[in-house]
Amino acid sequence: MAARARTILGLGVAALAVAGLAVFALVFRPLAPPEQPVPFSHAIHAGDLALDCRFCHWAVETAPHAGMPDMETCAGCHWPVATRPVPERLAWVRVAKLPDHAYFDHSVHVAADIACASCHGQVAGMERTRAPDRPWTMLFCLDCHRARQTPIHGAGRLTNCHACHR
Amino acid sequence: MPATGEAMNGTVSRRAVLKGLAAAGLAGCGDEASRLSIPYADQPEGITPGVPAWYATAMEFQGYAQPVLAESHMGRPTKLEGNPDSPWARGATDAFTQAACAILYDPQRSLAIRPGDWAGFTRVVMGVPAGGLRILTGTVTSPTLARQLAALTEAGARWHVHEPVGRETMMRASRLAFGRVVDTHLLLESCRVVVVVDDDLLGPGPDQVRRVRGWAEARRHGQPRLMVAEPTLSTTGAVAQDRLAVAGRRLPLLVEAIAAELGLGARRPGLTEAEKDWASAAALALGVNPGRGVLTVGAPLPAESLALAHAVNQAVGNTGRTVVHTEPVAVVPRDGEDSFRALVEDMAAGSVEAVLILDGNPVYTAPADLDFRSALVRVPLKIHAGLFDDETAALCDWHVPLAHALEEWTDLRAPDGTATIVQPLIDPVFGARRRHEILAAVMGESGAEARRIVMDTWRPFLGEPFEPLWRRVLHEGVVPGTEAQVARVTASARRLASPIADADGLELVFRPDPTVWDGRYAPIAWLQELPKPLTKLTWDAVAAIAPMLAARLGIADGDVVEIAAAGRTITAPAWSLPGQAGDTVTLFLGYGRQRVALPGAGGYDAYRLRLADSPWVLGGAGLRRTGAHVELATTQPHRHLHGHEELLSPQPEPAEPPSLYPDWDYPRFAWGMVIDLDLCVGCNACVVACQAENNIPVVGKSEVARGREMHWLRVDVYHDDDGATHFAPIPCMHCEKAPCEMGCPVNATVHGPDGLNQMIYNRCIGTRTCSSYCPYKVRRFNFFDYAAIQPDTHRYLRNPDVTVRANGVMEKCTYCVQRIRRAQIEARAEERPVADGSFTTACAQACPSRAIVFGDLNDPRSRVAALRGDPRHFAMLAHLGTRPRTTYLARIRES
Amino acid sequence: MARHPILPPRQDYAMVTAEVADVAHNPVIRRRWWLAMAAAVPLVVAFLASTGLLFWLGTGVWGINIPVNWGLAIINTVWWVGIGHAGTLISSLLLLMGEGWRNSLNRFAEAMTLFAATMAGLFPILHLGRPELFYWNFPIPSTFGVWPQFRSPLAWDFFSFVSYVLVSLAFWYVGMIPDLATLRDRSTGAAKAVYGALALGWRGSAVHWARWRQAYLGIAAAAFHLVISVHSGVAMLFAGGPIPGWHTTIFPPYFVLGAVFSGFAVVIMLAIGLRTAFRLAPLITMRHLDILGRLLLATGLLTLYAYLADAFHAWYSGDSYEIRTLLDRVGGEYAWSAWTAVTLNFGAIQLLWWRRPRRSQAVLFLAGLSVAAGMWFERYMLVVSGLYRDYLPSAWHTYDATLWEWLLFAGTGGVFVVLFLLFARWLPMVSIFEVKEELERRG
Amino acid sequence: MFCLLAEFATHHQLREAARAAHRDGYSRVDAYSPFPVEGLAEDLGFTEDRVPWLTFLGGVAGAAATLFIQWWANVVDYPINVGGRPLAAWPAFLFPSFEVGTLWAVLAAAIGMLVMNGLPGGGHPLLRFEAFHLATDDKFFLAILADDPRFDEAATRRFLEDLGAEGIWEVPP
Repeated sequence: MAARARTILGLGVAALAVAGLAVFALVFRPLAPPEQPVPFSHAIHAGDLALDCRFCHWAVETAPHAGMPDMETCAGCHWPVATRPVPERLAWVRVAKLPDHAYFDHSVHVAADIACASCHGQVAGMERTRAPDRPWTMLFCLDCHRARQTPIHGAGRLTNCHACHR
Repeated sequence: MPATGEAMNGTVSRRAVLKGLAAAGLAGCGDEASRLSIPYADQPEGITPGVPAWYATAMEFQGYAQPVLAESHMGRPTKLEGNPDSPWARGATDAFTQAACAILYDPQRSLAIRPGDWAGFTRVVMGVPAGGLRILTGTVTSPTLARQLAALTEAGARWHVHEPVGRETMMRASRLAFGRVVDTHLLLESCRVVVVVDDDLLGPGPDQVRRVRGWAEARRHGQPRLMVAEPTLSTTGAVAQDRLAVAGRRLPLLVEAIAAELGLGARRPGLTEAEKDWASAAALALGVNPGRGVLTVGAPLPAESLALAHAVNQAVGNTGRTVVHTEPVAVVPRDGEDSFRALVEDMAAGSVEAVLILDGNPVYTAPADLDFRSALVRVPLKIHAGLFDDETAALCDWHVPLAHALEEWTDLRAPDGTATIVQPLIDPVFGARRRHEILAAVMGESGAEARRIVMDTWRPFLGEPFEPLWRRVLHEGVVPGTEAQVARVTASARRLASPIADADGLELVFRPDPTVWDGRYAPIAWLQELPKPLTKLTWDAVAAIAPMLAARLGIADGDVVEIAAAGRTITAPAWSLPGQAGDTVTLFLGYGRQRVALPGAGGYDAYRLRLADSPWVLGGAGLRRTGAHVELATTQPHRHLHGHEELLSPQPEPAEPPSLYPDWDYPRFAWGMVIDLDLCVGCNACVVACQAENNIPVVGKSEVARGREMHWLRVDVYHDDDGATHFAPIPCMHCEKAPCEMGCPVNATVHGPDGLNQMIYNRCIGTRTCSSYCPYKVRRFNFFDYAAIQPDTHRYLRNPDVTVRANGVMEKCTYCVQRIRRAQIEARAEERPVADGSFTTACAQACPSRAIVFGDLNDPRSRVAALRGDPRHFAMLAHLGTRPRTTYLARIRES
Repeated sequence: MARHPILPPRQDYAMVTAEVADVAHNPVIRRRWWLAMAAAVPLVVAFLASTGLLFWLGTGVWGINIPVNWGLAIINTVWWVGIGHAGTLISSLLLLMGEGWRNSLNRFAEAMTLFAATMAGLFPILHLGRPELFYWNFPIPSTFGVWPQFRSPLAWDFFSFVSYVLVSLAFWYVGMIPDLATLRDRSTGAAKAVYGALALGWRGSAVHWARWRQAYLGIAAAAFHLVISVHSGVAMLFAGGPIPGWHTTIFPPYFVLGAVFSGFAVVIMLAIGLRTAFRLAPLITMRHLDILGRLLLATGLLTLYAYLADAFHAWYSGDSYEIRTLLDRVGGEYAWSAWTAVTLNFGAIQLLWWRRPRRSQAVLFLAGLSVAAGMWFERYMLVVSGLYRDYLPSAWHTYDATLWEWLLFAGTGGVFVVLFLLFARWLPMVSIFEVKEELERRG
Repeated sequence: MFCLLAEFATHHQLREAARAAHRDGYSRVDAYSPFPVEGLAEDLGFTEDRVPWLTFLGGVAGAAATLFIQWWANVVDYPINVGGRPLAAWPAFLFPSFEVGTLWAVLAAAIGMLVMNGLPGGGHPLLRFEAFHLATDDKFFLAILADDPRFDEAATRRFLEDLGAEGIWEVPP
């Protein structure tokens, strides 16, 4: 009978382990690049043409948000497109997302000489834009915030909660 | 069952449904919003994602400008701040102005013109012969509106004015004293003595910001004496050093006594000892301070008394120094004080073919004895234009949704006359119409554009080159050279007020409500839940009676009483208010609305007892208990200090116990706040500013009654044993040795390197230990999903830089950390230090008396650091060793 | 003096075994069991309903507010965990002191402890604004890299509650293994399989017994320390904040005494219930009740001393807020809770100075009931009157529990009873082998 | 055969028998009783005190581990200013350490005892043996295992009879 008990116990543990793995896989699955309204390639623009990120993401040095290029910016180069009527609504599917309770300001990070790629990954190589390989967990942010001498808060590590949460 | 948020008529089930809906809605839209990123087709100038744009404009209060800078996030107005360039506002605002954005997005605003469309409306109004047209407005200071009205009058139409809290008495008094209408401005800042007879100088009103600032400046530089005689406790009475509670009918006698004492051959009336003492003290004070004092008499008194006061001020040499008369800022209608009565009589006589009621609700606010309602229905064509489809709109043939000031193109003048061009931050949200376009349509110029109409007004004034000058006045929000011209007038022979007979029975005293005013703000949940300065009541109006009277009649707070006067009766919840004159009952206007009222709001309709001839005082009233009782929601059930005077004053050394622990050092910044209790007049501007800045939800009457209001900043009011009243704004103290932080098991509230007591909503699991441990009880808890029961439209009102708190988390004042961060980031970008005063918290920014000072204690030159050295400086409950960063300057108590 | 023997004469091992093990098979007892069950199940439904609504809408369904943001939930937690303490105390302390008479009481006392501690552990989780996140109290690595704040009494209580429940479980189970073996060897079929699995193959080997004894004494020693520390921790939850009426060093001993006091009260009630309902009079004798009565009186007097000492501290501190709270407790809005506590706690037990009342089941039961209720009111007084008026008069606000709080409280009572009935039905509610040991010791 | 099983009426007889068997040099002997009999194990030569030590060590380990985790988490890994107090709050850290130490001590004692006793040990030959079931009720048994070097079926049986066993059985494996 004790033998039976042990079998039941074993099965239970096994089931738990499987469930755990499933959850883990769901949380940390590598995000596939989503379908975009226009087959835009960072590989061509940022890679081959070596455009500066700021050429399109114009607000990144001055604003919390990096800013998305308006269609006039696209038309500036794609002149044949410009002759055609420009769609009045172009809805990109975001790949870079932070939870609402985390306040990230691009300008100050750029000012602190943090390369775009250090968070966004090698976008210049992406045919289809996808989320960075490392998920943006709090630990991801802490990697730098623990290390860096911070220009804003002076002494030491920028690990105080109000740095990002309000 | 817990009923929550009647603001959104919630019972639990109702709440739950709402919650469900909201959840669904938010999820759907929220997802959409965060899933997609939609750039502009053509990026407009001056819009940077995540960086608010600021525009200079003005809000409107009783026709007067309240100049502001409006913050706009991606085209959404979210917050207003006083315009620092306006000589009248100097950067401050009152509570109503802080609530303006909430009005803009109010879900009850009328959505559509009815019964037809705009074209149909223009066709109808063009058919009206100008001769038969009457236009009814509130007070008008707008030059453009005046221009249009003049044109219409030219064409034969007649313009009338109705303002429930009107200036008729002042105008009448001005005619008596000077033979014509002038405005009277009090330069409180240069006063040594201010004698007030029933005039709530520092209370809510179109000129509150300037007067409170003046008073505060006077207090800073000296100890001006404020002497008040009034029937019911007002803000002014609360901060007075020498206050006499006396019935309204006795007040004219006091004025005469003062005049007599100062040698103006008035009769010496029979006064009681107390009255005599007060009057002679006042007269003496005025006499020994020639040119440095003010005698001001309020609208409730007869015009003769006001005129007498003009004479007194002139006699003691105040006129021209502390009392300045100017040409009227508000345009005076043809019939002057009797403008409204004239209209009603003509309507009743059937001689009016069409009436256009532009932004007003006379059906609700007209004095009962005029019977406006039945007069109105006799008018063949009735047109109403207003923000809400209200009682008046219901009786009119046409209703046109009116644009909110944030949607308007117009111009307004502040009480000192300086004009502001009102520019829209947003197109009319609910298909509303701008007032100048409506009038233009009446004049047959449909399709005229408000912006053009306003520009046409100013072209001659600004001159050439017009465009750059126009841009400049728009950008600065003030038109230079528009302040009211000083009027050289002298008070002529005086006629004394005919004494009011001592009618037996009680005396009714009418007052505008401190948070919903004359009722125009009754639909606004923010202002309904804003605690009234002296009672801390929310969602309700009471009939205030003297504690002794309450004791004599055995009336408890909340007992419903029946009040009868002049053959009409109303029932109202009673409330005993310290400082109320013995045989008077104070009734507050603004409640008992029939339409667009909020479900939670209680109160009664005081207009039903109001008479046209004596709108402020009414004798011979009766009062009796009905036996009924209603629950009143006050945020401060205990308004007595219970002998704890030490809470509001410095403690004998050593105030603070020694600490076992080494001190933390705050290397870069050490944010702190000092609040001067001597300057606070409890006006609530800070409370609403905080609510607007920090996405603070409204929870509804029953939740407030349960002690669950969410305001991060509260203004405590206390009465002490010697009858004095004290105000004390209480934000989070940001203690350096914070007990709350010790209680949290998950590091959800901790200390920052700049000394902020941080609250991390997304880490909070809701043990509420922090609040249990907080000696100041400044923390607020989301007992329900309050964010989800806010009106859907209020989502546009939210400050994107502040987290919307979830169900079950604690929240509290953060010293507006989002502003601190922005200032630090901007300073970093421009590689300069964060200068003192370059930014401040929402509460400090709004405060008209500048009683709240915020800054960096590490900066020895900062104002806050300087104030910490003041001998009046103290920390509340210092003996607990919490080391608060928010500290106080004690009130100065004379004698 | 003529004492009743702890156990009546002419008992032999087999009879003992039968008396305990065969309870389940007696038809009369079964009927009583089902009646008790029928009474308790509706309360379980109430528990589920009130918990469901709480999770759906939020803590707002309770009457709590600012300042009184702790209400019945915390009161009940302190009350339940207090009750739990007597069980452990009887089992451990008396075992260590070699008090043989405990052997008839310890088993169900431990069960009571276990279930009471479980109920106590439920409330702190239910009362959270976001109960699903309670595990953040535990130092587990996470993607946000933040740890618990170990200075907080709540963190302490989290550890102590977890330890306490697990230790009580271990103590109870280890002590029960030999009896489970007995049941295994007397039963057949499925029951035999289950008892067999639970008995872990126990066969009463001398060496096993020897090691078992070493372990059992070790566990007892540890458990005894928990009795002291756990409720001290609970006391810290209040003493940790700078709140008048809370912030005092006497709280830990004060709480521990009160806890044991209330615990003995419930043990008495259960003992009387068992010996009458389940016919265990031969094993749980009048002598047991007599001893329990004395203990109740003694712990009661100690608690009374704590009350007086607390009041004295408040007065002696000279702190105006402390004194105001003290006066408010005896004369203020919630004075009723204070006076009810004093009356119920120290009124009935005065009868226990005399032997005759101590020998009357009715008197003892009512005394126990009175104390159990009294101690609940004491906690009400401590929590509510501490919070509703602390420092700034502007923040004062009263508190009234809502229907849902009362239902939840009653509900946990129901869950407790159901658990206890299941235990009484399926497990040996008196320690068979320890009674035999006692018999043997007395020859 | 697994063992020879002898039943005795009282624990006094059992102790006699156990001592005798031990004296006789039987090493694979075990005695069974329905309740712990003082000194019975010692009669069989039981002298160990591993369980108490295990309990003690478990407690120390638990306390130490908890103390370390608290210190490391609040001082090393994520130092945060809480209430203006020092990062290392030893008095506070002691409380959880004590609680968890106690828990580990108890678990060590319980689990250690079971493991050393070879429990859970289902399917033991004696448990399958009907007559033995009284061992948990009111009878006392002595078992001499077949794999005992001095085991000799006839001799051992005689030996047990001499000890006054009320019954003797051959227990099959």
